[in-house]
Amino acid sequence: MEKNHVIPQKQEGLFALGVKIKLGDITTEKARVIAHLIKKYAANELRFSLRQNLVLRHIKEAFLPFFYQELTQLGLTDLGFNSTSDITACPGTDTCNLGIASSTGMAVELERVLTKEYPKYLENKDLTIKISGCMNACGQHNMAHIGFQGMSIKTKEKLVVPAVQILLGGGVLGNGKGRFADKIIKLPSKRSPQALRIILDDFDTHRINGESFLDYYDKKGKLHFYTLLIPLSSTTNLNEEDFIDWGNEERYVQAVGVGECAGTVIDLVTTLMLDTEEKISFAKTSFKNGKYADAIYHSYSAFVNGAKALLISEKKKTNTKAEILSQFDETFVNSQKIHLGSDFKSLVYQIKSNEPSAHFAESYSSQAVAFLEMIKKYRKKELQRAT
Amino acid sequence: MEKNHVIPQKQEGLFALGVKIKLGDITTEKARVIAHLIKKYAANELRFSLRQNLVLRHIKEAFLPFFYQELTQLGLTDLGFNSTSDITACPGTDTCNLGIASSTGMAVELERVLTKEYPKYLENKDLTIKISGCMNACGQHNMAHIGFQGMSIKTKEKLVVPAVQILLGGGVLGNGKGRFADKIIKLPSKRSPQALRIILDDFDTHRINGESFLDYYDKKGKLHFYTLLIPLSSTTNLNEEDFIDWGNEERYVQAVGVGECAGTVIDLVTTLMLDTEEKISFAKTSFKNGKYADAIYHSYSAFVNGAKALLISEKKKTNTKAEILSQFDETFVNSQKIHLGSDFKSLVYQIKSNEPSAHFAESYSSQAVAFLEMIKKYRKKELQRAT
Amino acid sequence: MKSFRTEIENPIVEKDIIELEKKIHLYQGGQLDEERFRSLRLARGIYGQRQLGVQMIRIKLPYGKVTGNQLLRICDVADEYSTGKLHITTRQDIQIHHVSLDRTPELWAQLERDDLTLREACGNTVRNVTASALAGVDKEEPFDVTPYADAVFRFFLRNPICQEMGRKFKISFSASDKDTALSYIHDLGFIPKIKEGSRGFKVMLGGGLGSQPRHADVLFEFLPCFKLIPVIESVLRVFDRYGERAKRQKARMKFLIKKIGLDAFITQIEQEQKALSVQRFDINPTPFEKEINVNPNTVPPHGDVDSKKFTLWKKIM
Amino acid sequence: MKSFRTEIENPIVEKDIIELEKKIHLYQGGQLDEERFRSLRLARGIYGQRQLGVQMIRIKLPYGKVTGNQLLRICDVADEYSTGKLHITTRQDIQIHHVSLDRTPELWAQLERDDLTLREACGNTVRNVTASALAGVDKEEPFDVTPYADAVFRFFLRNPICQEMGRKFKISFSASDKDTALSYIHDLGFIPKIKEGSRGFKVMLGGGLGSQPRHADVLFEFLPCFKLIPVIESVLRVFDRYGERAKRQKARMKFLIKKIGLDAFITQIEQEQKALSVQRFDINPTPFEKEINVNPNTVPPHGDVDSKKFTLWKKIM
Repeated sequence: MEKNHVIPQKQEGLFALGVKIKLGDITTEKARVIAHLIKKYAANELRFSLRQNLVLRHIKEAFLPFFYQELTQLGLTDLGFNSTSDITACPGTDTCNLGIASSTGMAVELERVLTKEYPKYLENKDLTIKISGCMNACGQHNMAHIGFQGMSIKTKEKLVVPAVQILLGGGVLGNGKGRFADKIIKLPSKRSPQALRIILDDFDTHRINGESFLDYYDKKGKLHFYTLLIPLSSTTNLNEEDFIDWGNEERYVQAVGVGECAGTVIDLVTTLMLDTEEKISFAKTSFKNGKYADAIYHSYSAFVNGAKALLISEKKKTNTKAEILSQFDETFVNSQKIHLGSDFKSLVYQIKSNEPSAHFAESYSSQAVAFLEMIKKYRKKELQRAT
Repeated sequence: MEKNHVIPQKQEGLFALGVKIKLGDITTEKARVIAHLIKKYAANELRFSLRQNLVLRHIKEAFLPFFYQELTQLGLTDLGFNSTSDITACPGTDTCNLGIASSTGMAVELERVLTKEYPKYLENKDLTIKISGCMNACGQHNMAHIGFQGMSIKTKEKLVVPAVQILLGGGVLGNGKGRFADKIIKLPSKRSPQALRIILDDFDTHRINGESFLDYYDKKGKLHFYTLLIPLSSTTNLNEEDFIDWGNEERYVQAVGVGECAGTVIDLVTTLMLDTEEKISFAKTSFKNGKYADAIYHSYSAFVNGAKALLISEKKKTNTKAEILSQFDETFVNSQKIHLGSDFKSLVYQIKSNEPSAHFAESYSSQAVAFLEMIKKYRKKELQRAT
Repeated sequence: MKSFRTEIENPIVEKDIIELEKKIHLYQGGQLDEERFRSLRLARGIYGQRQLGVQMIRIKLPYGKVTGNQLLRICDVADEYSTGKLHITTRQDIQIHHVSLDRTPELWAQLERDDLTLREACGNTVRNVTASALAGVDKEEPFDVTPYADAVFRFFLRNPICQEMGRKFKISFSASDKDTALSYIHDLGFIPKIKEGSRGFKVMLGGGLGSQPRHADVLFEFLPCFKLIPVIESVLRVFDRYGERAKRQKARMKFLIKKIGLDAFITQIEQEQKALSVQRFDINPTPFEKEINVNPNTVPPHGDVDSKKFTLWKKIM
Repeated sequence: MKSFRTEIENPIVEKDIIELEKKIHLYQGGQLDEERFRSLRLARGIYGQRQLGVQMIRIKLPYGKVTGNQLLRICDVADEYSTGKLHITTRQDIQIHHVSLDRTPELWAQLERDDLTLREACGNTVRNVTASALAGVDKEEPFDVTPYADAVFRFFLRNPICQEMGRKFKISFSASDKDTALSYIHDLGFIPKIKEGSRGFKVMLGGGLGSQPRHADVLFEFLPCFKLIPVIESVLRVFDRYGERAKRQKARMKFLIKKIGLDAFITQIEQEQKALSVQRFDINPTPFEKEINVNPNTVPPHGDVDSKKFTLWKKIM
């Protein structure tokens, strides 16, 4: 019955509305608009669904265009309610102590792949994808047709990579019956989109007269899918990307109770840029108070943090302040991507060859301001090119 | 110079006072008394020492008896300031995220052994004992003459036991020189008192004309001490005690980032006794409100919690409520330690054979009250016998 | 601890909130064992978060239902105490993050003013009672399960038999045989049936996901409605008594059934009959079947709609 | 966030405390990255604790000294915000536990009223400057190191060169050659010396305990007092620039010296001369040498003393 977003009710002439909420996250701003809508036009009631979505009810047919208009303004009329692209994922490493690898980051990526490359799965209600950040299965990965479980693997050189266990063959059969998914193979988690493509392509090409995924899976057997995915599982050909978990910038660290564990997804590059601005304002205040050595040091930190921001967005190593200076020259100045009029290292190391005089403090801080403007422009250009 | 607790100052006629604070923990109540004392009689100043003690200063000789009297009332004139019995220990599993095994619990035990069996070490300022709860050495274990580092070992049967690494041969030599202790051997941590006895007995018996511990250690060499302690290191003859860390009641669980990790030392038995009392008061309230089934269930929980409290203090297994009932009969009723007039199981299981009437609710709760009195008396008798 | 004025009419709820404030104060005074404080706050929906020093709060919404005012109240609380973002869980609760422990009593008091609770959203208690999102409007449903889910939620909230169990306990109601509420992975899953004209449920027992998933067994093909609450009470009493409490990984009811077997478990349930607080519990669905007042009739003005997209979105077979 | 009235005279301190309150508010609103909030609060003595939802607070006491009023203030704060227990650390700080994150600004403001700080007690900053507990009264000391430890503490508190270093930095002053302040396990350890009648220090560099302990090297056999602060500043600048920042286990200065060698490290220090904020810094010990006023002369009445125990306790060789 639930063909798409509008579901006819047993009460003649009334309809229920399915509203897809990505990862179950909705801002209070949008939720308030919906609250007023249901108070006036939908019998003052809505139900949160077991797929982390919204279901409105008791809506007269004449009101459907109005609701569609209102929901579209909230950006809530994406297709795919309860479809394959409506991926269930637990908060994982975002806010849960037990999260080993990011489930929300992976869910966003898989949904992008489905929407761009497999649009017909936006209407497929029979095949579900679910992701959990650890084995406790709050993301229900082991009852999905295609399930992903966050974990980590150690390479031969003892390096830790965010990984995922792929599971297949779970699902609800109805009237109290259901299946649990089988564990198929472990892969570096950055290869999960490729794994999904292989599974869907194989199913779409070899499926006969519309057989269900579960029938196809039982017919082909576990080994068939294991062999399909084996090429992705080797950890000898990892690249830099594989060491960074979905939705993160910095290298993956499995935070296992190491004192205070890390783990939010706030964009580090933007934070560093803000930090650079803050250092420049500190330099100005110190200068005003006649503390020239302090002012110079703040400008020095501004140079270093600004350079670190750009280097991180290029996934470069930034282990020490000294290394940041040479890496910046290597990555941006020698390659003519950014023109400073001199190399970055000598620009910054003026601090070593000048006494902390008012004169030097002033020129050093204006150079820092100019540098910040330059990297802001560079970053804006980069972001436009990328999206 | 620092022979004992009273140290003559370079200022003629004035003395500094060393006050030993066990594990560096002092209540605000005692600290306030000391604050008023120094304001009036000790130049309004004291210094916390690098051995987690107090050092008062600028005290005239005539005031020494007065200070001794005041400090004794605070229980702060135990001998051993800066001696071997003045053991340095980090908070370890009490409040630190990184603590693997309890350092404070072990320090209290080793100090008890020294005070009772090796009193002369209360005046020995040359040999130091230090304990850390993990390898980060906040307890400075690897610069002690005798050091202990908390860790855990897995037995063949994959069971985890709180363990300790013994280190020997560290110490301060003066004028910027010092030594780091060598790792000698790993033992279940409940055997550290025995290890200390073996080391001290060996040193006391074989030491020639007052040679220092470090000279004795260098002369004998690491292997000598390894062979001395080998018998304690086997994990095939562990007893129930070895699975419970110092200062704890429940079996040791190495809390490695398992969601919210555990770790306080508040006495579980007393908490359970308080809990039993609380359940009995809940039963009374429910009865007054005519909720007889609720009242019965609260009395039922009082029986179970009370029994659990006694079983824990006897280190018995309490995995399920049902098991608690049979264990209590086995441990206390069949052995005639406690007389109930019937076995505990049938007393408690009246809940199964009675409808939730007012009559039954009343008799069941008065039996629970009587049971609580009985176990309180039993526990009091036990505690008197133990201390 | 700043004590706030609670304008909560319901004395039981008020007592709950003031007790939470007292226990937080004791805990911060080091006089309350972490273990006990943890079970107390978990039973009041306060869960530790990965980021240190802040908490996740789970708001319990029986069968996922909110009215307009309740949703507005949740938004106010999320803006005031949290990050202005609501997270919908796979069991129809709302979670908000980064909440300060000290302010949780205040937060709870505000939610209660619109009859919203944090009580037993987490911890070893009966968690949210879920139901298919189309319950009450589903063309294929024999009857609306909402009144029955509501009665179960109210009967076991604060019920002493399920406040300190060995582990959490999950109950679901599916609207139809399509079983969208996933009865086969619940401790107790109910599917509505009509037999000789009277209402009842197919009862699934002892299912669960986690690292060792277990398919639920069929306890009853048809259980009449007045038996619903008594059977749930007897299952809870058995689980509370025989469930594992030390080894957390073995503490869910599915492990108990695996250990003693389904038959032995059923015998235990039968032996609980006498002790039950009620032998039958009649649930009256009529308050939930009142006229649906969809006022007003006139559609408010709205911009013109992209017809191609609208049809695709609307696409009713 | 309840904002409290801060009666702090010192505007810099007041700004610090209000900024902490702002950052806590941002963090609880999910607008501040956990990593950055962590380094901010660590630099203000607020450390995560094993028990969830509560913090450990470290109060920084330079060379371990407190006056009567300061100790009374610490006790008031420990009763009001913590468990009424003080923990003395092996680096002469006081730690209190189970503190609520929200109340840390208030707590700090109260401490500052008796000139006590939480500033840079934890985090990648210059930690407490320690000194032997007998400094100033030790028969064997060449001179009292207290004024020098105090000057170092004040000069580097809030100094921009050591607010965001790669790792913590520990400085100690021993009273005499007995080296009870353990200079050989400090980043910089000072031992007082007199040479041709003028005061100076033996300087130990790059020591440390932890899982890979390192014995400090001798940087100077004798460094005149007016050079103390400039040398420390140059060492901090070199550590801040070349110290490892990603791999925490390799970030202490001892690893940097192991990597580039002592000579290269010394060359770097020399190259910093020009950039230093001061070329010489004269420290005036006289304010610390005022008359010791031990009033009154009359001993207050007290119970009679158990002479045997008293003598044992008193036993002066």
